Amino acid sequence: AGPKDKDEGAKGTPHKGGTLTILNTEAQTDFDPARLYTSGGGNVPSLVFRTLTTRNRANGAAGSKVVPDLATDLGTPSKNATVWTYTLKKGIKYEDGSPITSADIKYGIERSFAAELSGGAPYLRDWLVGGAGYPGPYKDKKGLDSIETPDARTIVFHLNKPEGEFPFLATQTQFTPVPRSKDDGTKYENHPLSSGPYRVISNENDGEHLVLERNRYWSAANDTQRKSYPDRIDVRSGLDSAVINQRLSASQGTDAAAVTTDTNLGPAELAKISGDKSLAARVGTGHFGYTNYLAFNPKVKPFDNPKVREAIAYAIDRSSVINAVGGTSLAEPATTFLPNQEAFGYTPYDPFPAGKSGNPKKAREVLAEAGYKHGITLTLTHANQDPEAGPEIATAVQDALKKAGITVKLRGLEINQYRDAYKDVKAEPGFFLARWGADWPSGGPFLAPIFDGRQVVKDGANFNHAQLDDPAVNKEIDAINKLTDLNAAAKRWGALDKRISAQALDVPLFHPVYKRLYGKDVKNIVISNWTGVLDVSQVAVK
Amino acid sequence: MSTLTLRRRPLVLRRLPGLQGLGGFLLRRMVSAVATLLAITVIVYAVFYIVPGNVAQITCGERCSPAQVHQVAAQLHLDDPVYQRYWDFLRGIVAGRSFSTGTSIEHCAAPCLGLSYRSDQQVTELITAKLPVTGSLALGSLVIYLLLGVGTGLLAAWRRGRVSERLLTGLTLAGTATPVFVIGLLLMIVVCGQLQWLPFPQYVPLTEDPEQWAWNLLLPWTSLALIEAAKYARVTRAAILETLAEDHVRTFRAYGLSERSVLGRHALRGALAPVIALAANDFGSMFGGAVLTETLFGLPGIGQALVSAVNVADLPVVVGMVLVTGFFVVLANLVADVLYAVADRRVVLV
Amino acid sequence: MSLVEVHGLTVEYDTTRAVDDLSFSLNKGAALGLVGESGSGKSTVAAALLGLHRGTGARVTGSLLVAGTDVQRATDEELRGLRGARAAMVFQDPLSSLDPYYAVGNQIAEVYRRHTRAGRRAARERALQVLDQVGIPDAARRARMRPHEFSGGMRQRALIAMAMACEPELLIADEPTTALDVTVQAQILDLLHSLREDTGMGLLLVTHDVGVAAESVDDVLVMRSGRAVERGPINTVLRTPAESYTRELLGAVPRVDAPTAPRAAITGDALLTATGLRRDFGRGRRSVTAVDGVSLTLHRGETLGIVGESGSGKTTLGRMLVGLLGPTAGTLAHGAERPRVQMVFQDPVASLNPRRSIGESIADPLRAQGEREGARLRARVGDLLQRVGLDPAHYDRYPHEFSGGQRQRVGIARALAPSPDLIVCDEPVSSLDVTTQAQVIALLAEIQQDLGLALVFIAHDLAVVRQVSDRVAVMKEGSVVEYGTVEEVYGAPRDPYTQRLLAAVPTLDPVVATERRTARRALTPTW
Amino acid sequence: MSEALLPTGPVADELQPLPASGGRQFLRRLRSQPATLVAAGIVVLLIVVALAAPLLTALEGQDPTTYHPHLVDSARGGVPVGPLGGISAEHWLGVEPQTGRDLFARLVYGARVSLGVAFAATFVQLVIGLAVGLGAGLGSGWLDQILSRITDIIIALPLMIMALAVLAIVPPSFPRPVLVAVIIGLIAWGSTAKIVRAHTITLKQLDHVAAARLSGWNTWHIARRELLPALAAPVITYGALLIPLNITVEAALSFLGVGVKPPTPSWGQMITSANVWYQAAPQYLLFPAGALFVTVLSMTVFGDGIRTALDPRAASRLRIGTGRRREAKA
Ligand SMILES: Nc1ncnc2c1ncn2[C@@H]1O[C@H](COP(=O)(O)OP(=O)(O)OP(=O)(O)O)[C@@H](O)[C@H]1O
Ligand SMILES: Nc1ncnc2c1ncn2[C@@H]1O[C@H](COP(=O)(O)OP(=O)(O)OP(=O)(O)O)[C@@H](O)[C@H]1O
Ligand SMILES: [Mg+2]
Ligand SMILES: [Mg+2]
Repeated sequence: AGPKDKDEGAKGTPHKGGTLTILNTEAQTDFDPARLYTSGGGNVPSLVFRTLTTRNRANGAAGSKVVPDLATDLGTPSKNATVWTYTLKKGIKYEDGSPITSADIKYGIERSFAAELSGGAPYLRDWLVGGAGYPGPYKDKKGLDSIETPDARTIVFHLNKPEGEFPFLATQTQFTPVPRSKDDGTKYENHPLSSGPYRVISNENDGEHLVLERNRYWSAANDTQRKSYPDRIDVRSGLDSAVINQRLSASQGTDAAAVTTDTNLGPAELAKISGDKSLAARVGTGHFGYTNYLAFNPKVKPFDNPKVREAIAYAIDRSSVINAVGGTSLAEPATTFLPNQEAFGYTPYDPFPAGKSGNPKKAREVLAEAGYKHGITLTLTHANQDPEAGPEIATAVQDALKKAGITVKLRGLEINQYRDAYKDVKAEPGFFLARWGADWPSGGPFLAPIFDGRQVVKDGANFNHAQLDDPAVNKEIDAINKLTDLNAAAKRWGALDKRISAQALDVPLFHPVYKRLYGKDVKNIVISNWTGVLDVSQVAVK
Repeated sequence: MSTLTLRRRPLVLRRLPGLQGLGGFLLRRMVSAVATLLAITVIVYAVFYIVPGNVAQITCGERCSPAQVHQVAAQLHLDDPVYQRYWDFLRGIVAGRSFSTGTSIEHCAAPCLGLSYRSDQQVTELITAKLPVTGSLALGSLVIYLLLGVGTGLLAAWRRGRVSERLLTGLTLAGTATPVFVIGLLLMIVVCGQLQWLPFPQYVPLTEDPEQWAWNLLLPWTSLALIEAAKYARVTRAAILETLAEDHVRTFRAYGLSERSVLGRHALRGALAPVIALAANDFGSMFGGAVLTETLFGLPGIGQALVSAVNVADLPVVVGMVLVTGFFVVLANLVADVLYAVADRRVVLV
Repeated sequence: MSLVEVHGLTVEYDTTRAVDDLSFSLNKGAALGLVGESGSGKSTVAAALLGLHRGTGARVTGSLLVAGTDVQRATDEELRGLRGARAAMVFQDPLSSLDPYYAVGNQIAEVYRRHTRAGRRAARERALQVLDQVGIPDAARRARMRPHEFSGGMRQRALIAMAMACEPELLIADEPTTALDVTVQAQILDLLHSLREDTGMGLLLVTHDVGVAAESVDDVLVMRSGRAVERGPINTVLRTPAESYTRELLGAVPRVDAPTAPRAAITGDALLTATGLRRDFGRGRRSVTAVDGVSLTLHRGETLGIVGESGSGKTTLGRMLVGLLGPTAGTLAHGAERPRVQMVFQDPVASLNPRRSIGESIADPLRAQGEREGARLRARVGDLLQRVGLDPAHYDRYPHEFSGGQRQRVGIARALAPSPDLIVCDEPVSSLDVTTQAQVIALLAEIQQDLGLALVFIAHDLAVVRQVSDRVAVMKEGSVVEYGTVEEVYGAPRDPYTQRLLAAVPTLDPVVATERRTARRALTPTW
Repeated sequence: MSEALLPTGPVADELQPLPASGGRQFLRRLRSQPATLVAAGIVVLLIVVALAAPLLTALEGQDPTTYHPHLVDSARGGVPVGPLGGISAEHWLGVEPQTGRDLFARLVYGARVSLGVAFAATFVQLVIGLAVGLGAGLGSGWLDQILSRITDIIIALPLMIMALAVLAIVPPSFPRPVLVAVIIGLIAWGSTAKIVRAHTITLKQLDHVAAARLSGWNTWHIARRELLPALAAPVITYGALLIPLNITVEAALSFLGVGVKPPTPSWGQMITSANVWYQAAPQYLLFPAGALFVTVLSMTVFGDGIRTALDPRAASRLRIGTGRRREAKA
């Protein structure tokens, strides 16, 4: 049946009301603002938790911008961007009607340091003065001196180094206000106090089934970002991804008003959808700052030889790797480490051109230069069960390198073992599959953890896989961090990326593309480049 | 000896109604069940102790600093020697334990199986939340595959050796030869997606809405049943053929009973014992073994929770759930033995 | 008009012709005895009358008219209408012929409903009625019991009750008393007799025991190797047999009152001495004392007979003597050397591995003794087979291809094979016809002479025990109630139970049999 | 156990071949069942195909691991180009979606792994199950107690979870198919042991076992000569069921990411990944699923046949008193 009126379909006018169903694979575990590790405040979490700043809810590149949320602006830097001051909006309230104060934001940040509430991002620990050794408010009642709350609406952060991107950090849920009187430690996640448009009605089995309903005390007047059309939001998880896509494509009953925040269309489904116009119209496409790459540990032979790394870079067949993850509609070939978005300072380059499907001839030559005329045998470490670092990609790499005379042996590890191995400088494999996603759309959280020499962690989780400690690189990172002009910073991140790439410390493979199906009653689709997926705070189901 | 012995001594008048001595039997079985379960916890502790993976790091999060990881390890007592941790676990079962939520002390009453590393929920609570799901799945599918399996087994025995039997066998075996995630997904695509006869399964508690409960579980039940039925068909068929060779079957043939009642009443009855034993085993293992079905149909049951707990090295949950599934296996076998004695009065519970 | 009209019946199994061109007829209300040696095809004839061979691979030719049905041409449905309704069969082995899972009454009711379209309640009432008719006391309660709760005799009765349920015109009873001791046997035979008088049905009694036939039938048909040897009124055949084979058969029947050849005094040394043997089964409240305080001594070269009613502990005692069962209390001492013991098992079906040829089974103990050479084994086994009256060529046959009596002989051959010091024979001849029985007994005696072995001879046939034993023990409820030499026990029985046993022995003289029956009927049955 | 064992004489116990006549009879009974013969033929064919996988693929001119990116449509999720999933003279059964690897080559190589794993796992299960079941059934009280408790524990441990754990412990260099087979075998023998024990207890009370004891044979000989042949029927029936179960267990382990590792193909793995493709590229699912089905069916029919042929009574017992249709043939 054709559309009955023009309000039908994704393009129709959004209305308030109805229930939005979210069908997910992964449970929304740890629904505690201290424990969540989100980019830009997360999708479902940001319906309940407001933060000092938040991501701009807009389509495409505009969505990569950071905008004020609880705060009146993006913050005032001082002392060379080592001190950041925020003022809260007036009239903001919790779900119980009590006012939100700056002390609550301070407390919310402090409790994220508690061992009981582990899980968040590392930036607060690294940036705040005294953050590294602070055990959280349960053990240390004094609190963090580096966060000041001179009055109920003002909050001041003292950083131990210049950080021009602090407004980005302030989007994370750790910046959600939590009143000390309501804090019940690990139990808080069951009924966290809402500052956003929805409050938690029930949270079954650690986020397996979440029901959210309107928060009466939230007001659109002081929240320009969240639309909150539906009355009720029902998050169901633990579903199989194929089933989620089947349900969304069948789109019957409550599934007509359903979306998913974590499940991509698979290749087989894409193959089917490509022949079905009405279905294809219900697919949202998004880009998230993310790169999948081959990582080297130059401390391990023969990867200490740059020529070997280059040869691999020449030999790689990006189209079969892309096929392995679902073809050109689910991945774009990557030659740069930074994602191909302006916000990251994307600067195109291709130091070791491999073309679409590899340049085995050139690879052989380089390999010969490296002293391996008759080929070489390498071991590629990957995870056994992981769509992004799993055997599918590994075997595609294996097959591509075969043509260049490189025999690849696969070493598949169980996921925990794999993670332990590649993050441990002592056990790090020489050659493995890796990926990096942005904590916010900027080069900083992309390049610093991977190439900053001071971030090589010797006795814990290390992400600087090349263990690169190049004073010039370190210096440039520090310099860019000082900039509060984010556009200027982006350009310099791009340039730094290109400079590092000459060393062939990694081989970028692809940037994933998100293709997500949504139900036939879902309207007002907004997909920003920040998250790459449709924003649940914007959709309407009526 | 805590098992069953079928006495085959003829010419004997035995005035031993099958269920005599049930009390003593249950007591003996209880003791051995406790020992079995204890052994299971030791094995699981030992195995998951050796499994690679830095539990503290996994629990803390990818980008936790070494200092934080140490804090978490201390918090979870991961630095204690393994026997100490096991001892605490045992004590918790008997006497309960206390845990800090950060702001207060939470008491976990006996039998306390500890707290999940991952979600800080009490494992006992977690299990109580998931048990009804798995229980519904196991029970419902048991009924269907017993009916389906025993039915086809009977039919196969009746048509034995003929083309129709081969076809029937082939059909049921097709179920066995297909992994559950294939059958389940295909059924879902066709029945829920294309024909729209049933809703996509979504667990509705029995206490909430019995009708919806059944409708939503129908597909998972059927998928499991299609897979299990073949086994029962085979076992039933074999047992029936075995019984058909016995003298009392000849008696009823010689008294003009039709092949149908000979098979359906007399031969089938003899086949009950192996079917009961098999069903008990399957029913029990369904509690820990329906991983794939639960995953596919998004039923938040024990199996699914177990696998994800294994993936995040959440030892208390793993041990707790294995213990509970083990308990059900043991229980199911016990029930089977009693049923067996009820079904066949000659059996003496020892 | 005749009830059964058999003409030119031939039944062939895979390799054997079990019945060969047999013709006979049976009139309404008459009783025909089918006697003959073991393996002569009696059971096969019985089965053929009901068309039980249909579909089993056996080839049946000739014409069979039973109660108006042409068995050979009838459809399956017609055949089912005949079976149980107009012609009912009581099988050779009563013990396994009832379904262990259902209450006895229900099984009878089921058969009744099958043929009468009676309601559930009516069928149950009929079941109680027939159970009562066959003399099951307290039928209402017993009907709810399962077969294993019945004694052997009661089960046999239950089977007869099932046969009676539809008031058939013909009752086929295949060795209805083989497995029973004499007192119960007498009761069953009396029962058959009175049923026949009361209902006027025809009876085909299959038996190898001429004595049993003498008590119960009007006419007799003597079979041998599938063929009829002689047929006539029972009186005539028994008194003036026309055929030499019949004479042989009759001559071999052991008699309780016949003079026995004086046996040599026991001179051998003590092989085994049992003192206070006791055996309990089960524990706690459910325990059963099968054997209670039995003391006896076995000498080399002697034969100890053990008689007693079913369930009195004979088998249990025997198994303890050979060491298959450990005694709960008491001791079992032996001389300087541990005697080598063997056993002939009561149940010939279970005592042979169904998956091994009988030759292999017999060779087994020889192998255990270290004999490995194939040809020698075969020769030795062939010799043994011949001695027990079987064809050495049957080496490669499987147990199920033999008749009941033949299997029992295989068991004897196996026990003899390793030349043991002691053989416990548990009902070794109970399903053998008299001629074979005589052969086997002679064989045992001969071997006993040759090797000086000791025998324990468990049997319910008092005449046979008398014939072979030096001393006799009479068992009742686990204890030995009478123990002494044959002369003492048979000549002057002291225990009332022994006296009752002796009174129940069937006689070959139909006239005497009738007298005895009337005498017995005066007493209340004591089952 | 109440039955006392007689002292065993000084008897050497050697392996003896099945009497020739018994073997011949077995073959004769086997030959008289055409369905069994067909099934046996298929089983043999499957084994030959698995063994000759390199040869067959060489004949086709393909191998199971080479990618053919040009044979799949990258824009449409990597669905094979061409009719029927890319079936052509070069690719007899078409190619795998996404990778373009040759499906025929993967199918025949997959047979190696799937059949190998299933047979080996079943073998381990049956051997352990028989040993433990016989030991418990025949052993004295305490041995039975110990073995039965161990069996209980094994049954109560969830297979998947233990497999996940154990597979994570063993270093990745250990050959996966062997590991998977051994693990399935080692974890899942419980029900076999229970079945064997129950049968053993019933069987050992039979008089022919007692007779063997009186003959002076030791327990081992009795187990082998008197009990094993009788156990063969249930064990073979169960074993024929275990093989498909084990193939699907391997598939399930693949589903959970701990099965046989890529690029090694296995049927279970192929079916697992083909699952979602059934609409876009049905042949990808149909070929391995069909192969598995044929295997399972022929194994079962074959198992039935062997079981029947092993039992000398079978010929006469199977068809007691059923309709006359059969008689004509007999
Ligand atoms: N199923 C069978 N297959 C092959 N031969 C058989 C079968 N049943 C019986 N026979 C053979 O047929 C012959 C007659 O057997 P039948 O059972 O009728 O004897 P019987 O007279 O009843 O003997 P008994 O008194 O020992 O019971 C025997 O030689 C026996 O070996
Ligand atoms: N394995 C057993 N378990 C329990 N009770 C048994 C067992 N074997 C024998 N009995 C009991 O012991 C008693 C004696 O049995 P036994 O078999 O020795 O009798 P029998 O004299 O040989 O009888 P029959 O003449 O019927 O063979 C019976 O009451 C029987 O119930
Ligand atoms: Mg007979
Ligand atoms: Mg006895």
